[in-house]
Amino acid sequence: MLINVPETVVADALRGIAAAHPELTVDVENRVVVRRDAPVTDKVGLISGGGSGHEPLHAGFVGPGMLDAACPGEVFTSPVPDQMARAAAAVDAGKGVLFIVKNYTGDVMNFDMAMELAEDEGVQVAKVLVNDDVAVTDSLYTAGRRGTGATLFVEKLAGAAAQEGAPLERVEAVARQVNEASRSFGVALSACSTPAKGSPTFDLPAGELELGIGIHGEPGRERRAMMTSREIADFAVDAVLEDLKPTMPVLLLVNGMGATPLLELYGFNAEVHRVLAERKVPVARSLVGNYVTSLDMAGCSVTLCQADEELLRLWDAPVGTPALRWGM
Amino acid sequence: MLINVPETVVADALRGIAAAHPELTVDVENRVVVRRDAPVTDKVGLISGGGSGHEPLHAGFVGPGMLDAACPGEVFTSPVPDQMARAAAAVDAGKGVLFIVKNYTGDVMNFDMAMELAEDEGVQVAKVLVNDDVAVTDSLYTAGRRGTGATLFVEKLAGAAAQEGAPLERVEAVARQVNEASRSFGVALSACSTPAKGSPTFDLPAGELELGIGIHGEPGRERRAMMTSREIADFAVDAVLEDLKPTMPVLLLVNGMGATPLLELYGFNAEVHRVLAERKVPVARSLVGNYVTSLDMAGCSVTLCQADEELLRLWDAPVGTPALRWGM
Amino acid sequence: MGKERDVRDAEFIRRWMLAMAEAVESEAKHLTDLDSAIGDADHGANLQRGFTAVAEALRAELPATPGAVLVLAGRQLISKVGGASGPLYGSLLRATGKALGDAAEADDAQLREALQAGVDAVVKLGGAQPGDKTMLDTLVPALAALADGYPAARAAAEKGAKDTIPLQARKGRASYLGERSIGHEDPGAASSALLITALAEVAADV
Amino acid sequence: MGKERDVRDAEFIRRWMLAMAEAVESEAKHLTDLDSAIGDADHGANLQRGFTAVAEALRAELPATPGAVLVLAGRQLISKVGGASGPLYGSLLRATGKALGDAAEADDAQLREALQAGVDAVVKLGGAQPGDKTMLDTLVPALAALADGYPAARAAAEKGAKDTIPLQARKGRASYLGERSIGHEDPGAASSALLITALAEVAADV
Ligand SMILES: Nc1ncnc2c1ncn2[C@@H]1O[C@H](COP(=O)(O)OP(=O)(O)O)[C@@H](O)[C@H]1O
Ligand SMILES: Nc1ncnc2c1ncn2[C@@H]1O[C@H](COP(=O)(O)OP(=O)(O)O)[C@@H](O)[C@H]1O
Ligand SMILES: [Mg+2]
Ligand SMILES: [Mg+2]
Ligand SMILES: [Mg+2]
Ligand SMILES: [Mg+2]
Repeated sequence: MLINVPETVVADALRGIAAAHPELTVDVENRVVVRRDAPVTDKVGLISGGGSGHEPLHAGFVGPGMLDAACPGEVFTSPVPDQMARAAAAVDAGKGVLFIVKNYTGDVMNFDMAMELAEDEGVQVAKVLVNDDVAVTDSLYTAGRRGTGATLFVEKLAGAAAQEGAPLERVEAVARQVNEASRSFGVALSACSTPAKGSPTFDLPAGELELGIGIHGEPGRERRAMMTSREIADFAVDAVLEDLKPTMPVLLLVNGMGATPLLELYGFNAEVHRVLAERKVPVARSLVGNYVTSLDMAGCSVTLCQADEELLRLWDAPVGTPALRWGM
Repeated sequence: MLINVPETVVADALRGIAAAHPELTVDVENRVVVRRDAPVTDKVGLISGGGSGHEPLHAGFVGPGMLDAACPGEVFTSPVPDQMARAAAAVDAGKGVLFIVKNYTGDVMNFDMAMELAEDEGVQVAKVLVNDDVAVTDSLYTAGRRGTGATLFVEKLAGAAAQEGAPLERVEAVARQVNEASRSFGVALSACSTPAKGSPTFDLPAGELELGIGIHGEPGRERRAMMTSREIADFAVDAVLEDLKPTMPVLLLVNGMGATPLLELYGFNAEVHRVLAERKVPVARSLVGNYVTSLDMAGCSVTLCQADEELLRLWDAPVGTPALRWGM
Repeated sequence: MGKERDVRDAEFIRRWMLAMAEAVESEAKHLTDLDSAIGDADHGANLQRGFTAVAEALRAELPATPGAVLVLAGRQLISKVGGASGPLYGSLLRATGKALGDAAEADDAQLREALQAGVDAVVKLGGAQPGDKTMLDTLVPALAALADGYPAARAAAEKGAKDTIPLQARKGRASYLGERSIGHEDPGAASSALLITALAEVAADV
Repeated sequence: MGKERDVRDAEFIRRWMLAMAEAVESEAKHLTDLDSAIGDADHGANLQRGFTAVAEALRAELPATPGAVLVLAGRQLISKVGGASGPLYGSLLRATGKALGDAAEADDAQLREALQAGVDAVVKLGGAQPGDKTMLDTLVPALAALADGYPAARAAAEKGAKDTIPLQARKGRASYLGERSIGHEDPGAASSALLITALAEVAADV
């Protein structure tokens, strides 16, 4: 691994983010990354966070038109409440803040505690859970669906609404709408290695793959013999479409898990477009790349978001962050 | 691997690029990726190309302010002359075209043949070789230094000059200046696997690394026991500075080879900035990410480019490509 | 050696916390490996970070009462650990501490009652029940056995942790695996056994 | 069977190219493995793509003269292979073909001379010399031995390829490895041995 010692991986990365992106204020000690111009007058503050290891999520999405702050935890470990409370204080311009929380037990509990802390300080806080992963059944027998690729859509679209000056209820409503309109499915061709463990988090023999993986190196729901890009696209898209029955064009995210070459990911994108065309689902916009990753896991995920005209407009709105940038 | 069959990897990727980027015209059969608005009136055309497997290089750099066309070869195999000749015909607006060629025997020969073909068709062609890799001695006993990370700088800066309407000689001069002002050094923490071979191109035991690697899965000049991020930064930066003695601020590219998590790459970026500060080399601009990759190789490279005010101005000029975008 | 009396002071709780910090230190890799099989391979590192902070805080300053020691430890966990285990263990200790109030000492019956309040806080925060393959599968039987003394609690804790192996997880990250979570010991149940063991050892050592 | 006369027509050259295509097909993995050790693991796939195209073209249409067959084969390689081997093998065949002119047949002396022109084209294009650990280390000794007949050329080619093992590469991608290129057979030298072997077999088969 390209690290010093496991203990300093997150702090080292934050120093590197600070060096690379002067437009961000990085509090390395307290682990908060904030737009340099925060708090932005008359704007709802958007805060997200979660375990590290999913980069560019979330710090790479801080900037005009998207997040105001990101709170990175240890690798695959949700951040602590103090981080989000500090971020809330830093970005609140009096219009309140929205917490965008991926639905994991740890994230939910830590953000909830942060909400109490921030509200004690007089900041108005709303919270939206992202839970788009169809590989997990949302039932009494699970912690509920995981938050994965849709986080990007929620952050971008709610971010655009906030940038336009929408009030907290509206920004929250957009975030909720986007989450409800989004579903994902992921596939691993290899496990990832966390710095703390130093070796793959599970054994996946060459020639096999895991279907229905999350973004924390956990194995999926099912192991199978290796499939072609075409077969994987069929499987992943159909898994998503079984849950989401789009009645309008979709935003498409074809996401790499970290170690899949962009060459392969583009090839996979072609197959995803093919199967969507076969299923008569028009693609309004698409994004291909490593956006919501799982360290050095090889694999990919597909996220669809049903988008009405308003969401498409918000998608096209300018965004200026390290990892997503257009119109500025 | 996330592929169908090795034989269709490049064509599949091109179909995926076409689906993802409507602003590009992709000729899948002939393997040429062109700005949709080409030829751009009164603009020198910029064409690059090379083996596939280095994505986003080069197709990801096609767009306003950078390349007019990219010619992807098979994986790690330089393209054939017909591709560049076709690209030249597609982008020439009468002001001539510049071929940006990474210095590999195959690339040089194929581009040279293309030059003859294009000139036969009446297109004025200039050529600039990129050869920035200090791990290879430029001597009678080698094929000369390899072209690696500096390609991004050459394409961006010459692309900005062309976009401003500079004539061919000026665009060529900028490209040449950038190449001469740039040096790189790369390190592998794992080998990569090509689709044709299906397994790692060389054996690199865990706990060892290769110093001085290229971007084609070839082993490096030297194998050593694993080093820390800090030690690798010292080694790589010093290797570059031994060759390049910057007398002005530098552009810095901290580049991932494909499978190194962005989390680790940012941490490495912090170390690179540290050692540059220790060596009293000011960093004017920096870029961190997977830009000039080697499939799923883990590792990184450092590229420095001495930049005068004019080059910095060209760097800051708007660019609108799939992989590099700002100001538009 | 040997138990002289069953009254516990702040120093006793500190010794418990330091013993837990040591146990976590030496078992960190094992906990991470357990979490690697059905979770995300961070449980050992999480608790190590947390209990190292607890130990440091308690070496720097010893609050006057057992309750205050536990509240301080709980706060440290909440603000240093993150993940699921940070808030859960943090709440466990904080609620236990709060239940002890500001008495300078507690007898074992009081401590047991306070621990019950702590476990209730875990249930309330995480919404899990025994049988869901979580730390509760250790804590609940251990507390029930505590009425019979520390060694009994320790034995029940260790059994509780092992008994999670055949269970299918219904809470936390392991629940994503569905049936594939069966056949592995829950990392939080294993670390809870360390916590109860540390308590039993410190109690035996008074 | 056996050699009847030493005059070679278009059909002979086509058979040579088809034999080479077959040899490349069955040796592709081996060539790629050789290239993996000191290059970029594509030599087998490159030549497979190229000679498959050559074979297809020659199955579709047989030009009238041996020279034209080789020019066509060379053009196919140039426009299908890429890499270093595409232009080099392409030029080898094209220059050989051009040297044969538009005679309907060539005798072995003429073919040998033409091949010399082909090898010269490789030297001119790539700037390598024997000893640099390239295809020339096969082609040059093979051509020298060809005066003694096809079997001698084949033996020289096979020896030439193996003799690249102790050499340090000075041209092409393997040169980047410096001393680490020593101890491996050059993939281009190996494929050139296939080319000469195919020629010898076809000649033996006339
Ligand atoms: N809802 C819950 N209630 C009680 N304990 C839980 C719950 N969710 C998870 N746990 C415990 O937390 C442990 C995992 O802790 P840890 O690995 O540190 O956090 P994370 O799951 O966020 O990575 C599990 O093994 C389980 O014992
Ligand atoms: N300058 C040169 N002159 C002659 N032969 C060369 C030269 N450079 C490379 N070669 C030959 O080409 C072979 C490599 O071909 P190939 O792998 O197809 O291309 P690439 O090196 O572009 O990947 C080498 O093994 C060598 O024999
Ligand atoms: Mg975790
Ligand atoms: Mg090659
Ligand atoms: Mg965990
Ligand atoms: Mg090669």
